[in-house]
Amino acid sequence: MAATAKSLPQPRARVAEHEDPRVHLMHDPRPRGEMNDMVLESMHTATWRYWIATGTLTFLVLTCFVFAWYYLIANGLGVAGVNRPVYWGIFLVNTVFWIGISHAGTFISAILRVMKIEGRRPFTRAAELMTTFGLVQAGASIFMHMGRVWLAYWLFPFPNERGLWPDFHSPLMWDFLAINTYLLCSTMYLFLPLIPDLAMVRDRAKGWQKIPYRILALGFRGTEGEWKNLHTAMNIFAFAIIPVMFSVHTIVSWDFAMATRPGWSSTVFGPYFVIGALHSGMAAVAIVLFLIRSTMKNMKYFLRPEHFNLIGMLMLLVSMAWAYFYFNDYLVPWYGGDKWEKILQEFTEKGPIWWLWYVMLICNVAIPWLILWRKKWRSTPWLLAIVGVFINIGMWIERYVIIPEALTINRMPFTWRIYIPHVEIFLTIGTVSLFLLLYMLASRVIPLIPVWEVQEGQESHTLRRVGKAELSTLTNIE
Amino acid sequence: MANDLQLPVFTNTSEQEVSGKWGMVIDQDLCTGCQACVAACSMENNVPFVGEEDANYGRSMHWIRIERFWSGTFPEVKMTPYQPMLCQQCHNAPCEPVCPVFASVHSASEDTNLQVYNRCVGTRYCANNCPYQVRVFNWRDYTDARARPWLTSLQNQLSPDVTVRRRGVMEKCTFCIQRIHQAEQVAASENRSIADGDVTPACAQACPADAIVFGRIDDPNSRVSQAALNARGYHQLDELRTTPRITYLHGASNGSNG
Amino acid sequence: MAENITLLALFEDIEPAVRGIDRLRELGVSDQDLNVISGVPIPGRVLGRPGAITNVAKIAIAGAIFGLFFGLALIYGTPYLYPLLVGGQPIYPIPMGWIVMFEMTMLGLMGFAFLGLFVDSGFPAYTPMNYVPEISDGRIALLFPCSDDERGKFSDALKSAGAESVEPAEARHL
Amino acid sequence: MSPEISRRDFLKLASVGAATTAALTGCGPASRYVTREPYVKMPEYNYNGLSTYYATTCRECSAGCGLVIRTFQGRALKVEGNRDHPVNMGKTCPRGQITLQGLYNPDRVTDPLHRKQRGSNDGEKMDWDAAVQVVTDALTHNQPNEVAFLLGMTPDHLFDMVSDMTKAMGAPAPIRYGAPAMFESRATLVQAAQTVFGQAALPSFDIGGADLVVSFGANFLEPWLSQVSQTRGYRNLRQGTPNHRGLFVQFESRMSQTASKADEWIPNKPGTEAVLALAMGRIIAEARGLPLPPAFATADVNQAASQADINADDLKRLATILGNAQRPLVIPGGQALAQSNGLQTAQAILSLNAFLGNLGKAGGVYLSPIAPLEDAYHRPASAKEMADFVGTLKKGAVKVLFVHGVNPLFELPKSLSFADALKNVPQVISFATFPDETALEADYVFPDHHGLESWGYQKVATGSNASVLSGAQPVVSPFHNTKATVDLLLAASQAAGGQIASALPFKDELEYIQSKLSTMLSNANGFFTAPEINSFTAYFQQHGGWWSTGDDRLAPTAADALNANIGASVSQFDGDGEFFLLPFVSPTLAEGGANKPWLQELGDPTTTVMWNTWIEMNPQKADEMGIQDNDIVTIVSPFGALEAPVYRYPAIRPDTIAIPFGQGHTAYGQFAAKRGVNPVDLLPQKYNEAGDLAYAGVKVHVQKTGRARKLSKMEGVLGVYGFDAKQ
Repeated sequence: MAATAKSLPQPRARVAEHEDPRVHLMHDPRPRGEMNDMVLESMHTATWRYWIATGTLTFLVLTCFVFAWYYLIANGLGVAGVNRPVYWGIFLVNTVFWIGISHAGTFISAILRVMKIEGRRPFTRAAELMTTFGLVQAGASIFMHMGRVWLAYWLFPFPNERGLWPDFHSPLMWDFLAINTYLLCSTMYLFLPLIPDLAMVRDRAKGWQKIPYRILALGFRGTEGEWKNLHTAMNIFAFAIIPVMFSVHTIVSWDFAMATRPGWSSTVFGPYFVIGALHSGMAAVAIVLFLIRSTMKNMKYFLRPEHFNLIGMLMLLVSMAWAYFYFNDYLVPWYGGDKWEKILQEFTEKGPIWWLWYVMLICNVAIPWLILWRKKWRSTPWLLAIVGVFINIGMWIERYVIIPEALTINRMPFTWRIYIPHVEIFLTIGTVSLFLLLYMLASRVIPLIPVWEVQEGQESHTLRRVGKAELSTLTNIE
Repeated sequence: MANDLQLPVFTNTSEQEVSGKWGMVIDQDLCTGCQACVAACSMENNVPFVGEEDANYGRSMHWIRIERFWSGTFPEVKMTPYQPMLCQQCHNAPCEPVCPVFASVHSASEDTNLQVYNRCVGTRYCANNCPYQVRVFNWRDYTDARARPWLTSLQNQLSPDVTVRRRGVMEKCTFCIQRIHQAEQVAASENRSIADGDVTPACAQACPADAIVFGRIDDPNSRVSQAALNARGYHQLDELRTTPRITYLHGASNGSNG
Repeated sequence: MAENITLLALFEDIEPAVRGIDRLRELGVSDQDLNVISGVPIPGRVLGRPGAITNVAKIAIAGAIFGLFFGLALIYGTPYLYPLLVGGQPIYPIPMGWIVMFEMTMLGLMGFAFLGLFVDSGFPAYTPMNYVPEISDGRIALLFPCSDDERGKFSDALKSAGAESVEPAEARHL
Repeated sequence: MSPEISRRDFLKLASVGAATTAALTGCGPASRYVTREPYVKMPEYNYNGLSTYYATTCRECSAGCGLVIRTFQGRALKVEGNRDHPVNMGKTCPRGQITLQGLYNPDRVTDPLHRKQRGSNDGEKMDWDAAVQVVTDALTHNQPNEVAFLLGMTPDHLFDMVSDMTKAMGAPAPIRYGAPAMFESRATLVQAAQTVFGQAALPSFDIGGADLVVSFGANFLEPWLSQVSQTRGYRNLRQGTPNHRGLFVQFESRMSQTASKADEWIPNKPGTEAVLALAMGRIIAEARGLPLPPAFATADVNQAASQADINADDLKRLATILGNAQRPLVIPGGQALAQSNGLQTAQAILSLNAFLGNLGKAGGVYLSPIAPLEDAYHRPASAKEMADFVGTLKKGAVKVLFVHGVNPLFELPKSLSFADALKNVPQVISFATFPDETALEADYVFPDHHGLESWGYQKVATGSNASVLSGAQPVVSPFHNTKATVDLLLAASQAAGGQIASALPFKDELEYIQSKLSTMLSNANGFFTAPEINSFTAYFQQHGGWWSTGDDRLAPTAADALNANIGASVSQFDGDGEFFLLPFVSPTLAEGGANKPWLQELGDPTTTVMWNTWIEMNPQKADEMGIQDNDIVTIVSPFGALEAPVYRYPAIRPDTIAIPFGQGHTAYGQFAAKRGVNPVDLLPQKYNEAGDLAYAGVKVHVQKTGRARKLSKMEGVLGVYGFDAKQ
């Protein structure tokens, strides 16, 4: 039979170099020694800008963290803004916020490692550092919040002269256990992949600087057995720390969800808080990576726009998930029409500080959705960092809406009062400064790039020519 | 010591309501809002005063407060009956399980709600979780005479039966537990069980309108049990099933034009 | 009889190293005696060697079990020592027991995995060891024992396989 | 007691009665016998670890409530009501509870002072011998008519003693005054009883026995006459008779704490109570088809309703209810009497009671029992009499003025300018326990003990069916170098010699009190009798007083109450402001509570304001004037002006503003000084026929200042007034 030939639609012509292979796999490998030197150089070079920044942060930490906290302890919580009914103030806001920040580190490192997302390799360390440093701030904020912080050790389950053990009925105890577990494990998880890099630095360090690295490198040489053990341990951590990470923020949310309070007693709080944590955490990663890339030497080789693109996609995804959960948390009380829930929603939307609620939605949803949908913008580090700043502001406000604002409304209207923070503001600045300061110091003490992982990745990737295209292939040598 | 494994079972709250020991009935129709109970409570329990600013910021230490609301506008305005609000001594107390250090525990012997000051580390979770908002926190050293020299002479009045609370601990109404224990000791020394009327908390003792009745609710003939049978009786926030030990008697909302 | 020494052969890349390993096998160096040190992990099958065995996983499992029982002791043991009633809740609560047990299990698992790494790799080891810094520059080192008089034979073989240098390894402080 | 009888024997006597009231022991650590010692040497009446309870009488106001003070190792710890006491029957008001903070007040006058310059805080301490000498000289070096005593409403034994003394030396009788008496308009009540019933006595209203109470401005649940007993009456009104809840209607232009408990609150225009009462009488008379009594003849119902700015139907309805009630009771008081026509109002209301036929019946009007040691009720000085007294001071006729228990600089209307009067008095001697404004202007301050450190008795004016002499005794030894004023005066009069010495042959205060009590030995009506004075005193102190067992209230006779035509009309107001000014006594502070921090921190029952003075203003009116909560406004009356923050009070007439009395001290200790304002600065010099001040008889202007000051409130305004309310 006669087939009628029909002219097929021609594809629109496209410029060839846009078809380049996935660059974040770094198909321009450099010799290991060269990469080592680049990383070491980035550690050794401290410009005057660096010293000014470090000095400022140190000053802020001394005043807004150390002194402010001393002032708080010396005079009691009366110098803070907490009152009845807002017994929990910005301290708890900061706690939840920093725990959230700390999540992205593990998330990126562990989940991407488990899923063998190759793009993760250059920035896992920076992210893992965020976990540890963020948890430090979270712990500090909890202790600031306590009325008699000098007795905080009573929360530890240890045999004592009072014959009294902590009460595991209390969500705070679950929280305490979970956060401690998370802090210990994520710190170990940060240390494991660091060992070979420390060994690398050890081999190059001169004079007294050699000593700490000798000690920290534990005599790592790189024998097959050592590598094998390291890999096994890292795999165990990568798989085990993910459920712990989810449990931590779920339990943090239970601190609120277990309470008999309007706005808190909600079953969706667990996943909602986890997503919220990732939301702010991802954004924080973007900010940190931008800072590292733009301030430290040679980092443009390791951290590339494509990495930001990857993170940008995750941010968009998480932002959408957050919106979904928030809507859940909003719709159910609204539909249920419980008296107190309705009053609370009216308070957040029309109360004396109504604007917070709208700022939160704009920062958390509108801005990311407007910017992150486009690859070109996602791949622009500074733009991504700015979006990250907005998201973090939005997420901080979200916690503020959940804690001090929701606490204003209870079932005894005679006690409703607004919360006006005082010394908390300085302590918030203090925690942020300490967080950044720790990064500044770490960036000069340990390699922020896991060189051996990068090299491992480079070795496991080759460019294969398929027809006319050069495609990247992953040879899984692990 | 032997413990029966208390596995979670569905508990019938009505059972617990009668199983309580101490209870109170507050008649809002009689309460004239005169604050005598507040004064008596503060004098009996070494409750400190906090000064104008802190009091206005919701930091006053009243263990019992008298609430009132308005409805309507002039001239059809009404004031809701005065409502003394104090610790309801719930059986299923929401404040208790949330404390990480057992500072807020349930008294097995008195079935009241204890606050152990020297255990408290000040997480303030209990206060958040109290639906009645009757827990007060020592935001500052309100009892420290070094910081507040005027207290040196005022503190001659402190009762030795009641702990003086320091900064950073939570506190609340105790049903005047010191009086309960004293009465129990007296009764024990006379080989008898506590009779109705042996114990009167400071608030009930002072109330000029006698709007507060206190006693054994496990004794159906006691004055408080009888008063609790009143048709006007209700529990605050009963929907939460905290099984409070205080029964309120509705008062007529009063105001202009009936 | 000449005394035994340890030779350290440095290779630029994986391929020559694999050739070197084969030569050594031909020369009768058993896999047990041979030791490969590298700056990046190289799986055994790449080098054509039996994969190294590790006990980290076993130790971690043991830790998990320990953690589980520790959690059980916390949630159901400590109330037995000092039973206190709170909020009409049972003294031995089942649901919240899961939380404590989970956290403690995970802590045990990971904590012991970390310790297992130390135990199994003999960390920390600050004694002098056979090593050259070039390894962390991506070189691959073969460590094997041989008698002094056979040294020339081994070095020639490895050189032909593409070794950069074959030197007697001297133990040094890392 | 006399020293022959030892304390141990004394306790034997005391223990006789101890069976009746187990809690009470005998008389307290009598200040003169017991010195404060380390507790290794414990007084034998005191056991380590055990509390001792002493009965005494509250001195926070003149109602004379019986207290039982729990003392522990020489310190007073807790105030409890005396269960046997017929006035309060074991109950107390907040001021009674917090009287301990007066005892332990850090600002007490600790030593006798000689003030070189009036008004200056510093004075040099003297010893008591010098103090006695000063008083002696003051008594002897001046003509008797140049000596004046100004005493407070408590304690009565001091008043009696001073009366005897002045009589002996031929000096004018002591003047007695207290702001409460002014705000209660006692003179008006007594005068009205005189005109309507023909007996000058303080009416007593049996609230508890009534089944319908209509109160015209009487704040009987607040510091008014006898708060605790009246509150007990309110309880009985509601629940005294089983299955029958008595009703209660309040006519008042502002919803006071009392009105907030009323079933109906009728916000009538101030000064129209008289016409309303008469109109109600007329309605009832017409409803009953009785011949219209002349008293109500002139009343016009609709006009009255329109004058009072209330609904005529409401008036008729309430009058009908009143007419049909079985035990109706109408009470005058508060702002209703504080008008230029206050006396007519009182008369109209008393005659309305007479018309309702409840005189001397349960739930009706009685005359308060005459207290022991009294021939009749002697009311404190009315504001008019005080004005005259101030006039004599101004003329310089008085060379030495003794002041005790009253603080005229704070309690008298500023327009009387008592301060200027003091300038014309060469020597002012104050016996103040606390450094109040008057003590600050005195040349000498010879501090009296605090009430809980003192002997004494109080003649109960009203509040109980029985005739009561409430006994006071020291429950602790004095904490400071103070001296009982009676002792001081007795010592001085002995030193003065002559007439006074022979008239007062007493060694000390207790001997004087016993000399008074001895006249009651023969009285068989008491709930205890005693063969001789010492045991009588013991019982007296153990039980906290003496009272008769019967009902001593007098049934008033309405001879021609209804035939007199009460020319009642709407009252006249000073000033041309748009607001009626309604000062009222702060329910928590009353006149003397401002120096007790816990009283300051008690929320006002209706507004929940603490620690300050507020101005109550109708919210709608405030909106018209653009006034927010906490906005400071200036109130200008023809007699003065003051500034205070506004509380937008939902339950007050738009044409009225109210302001509490009790704050605004310039001295009186750290907790009271420079806190709030004092409404007496605004009060007019205008009296009703009975001589009481028409303190509610002025109209004022209100101006915004643009400034604001946060009022300290117990309530959270967000919950009570909505999210847009200012915190």
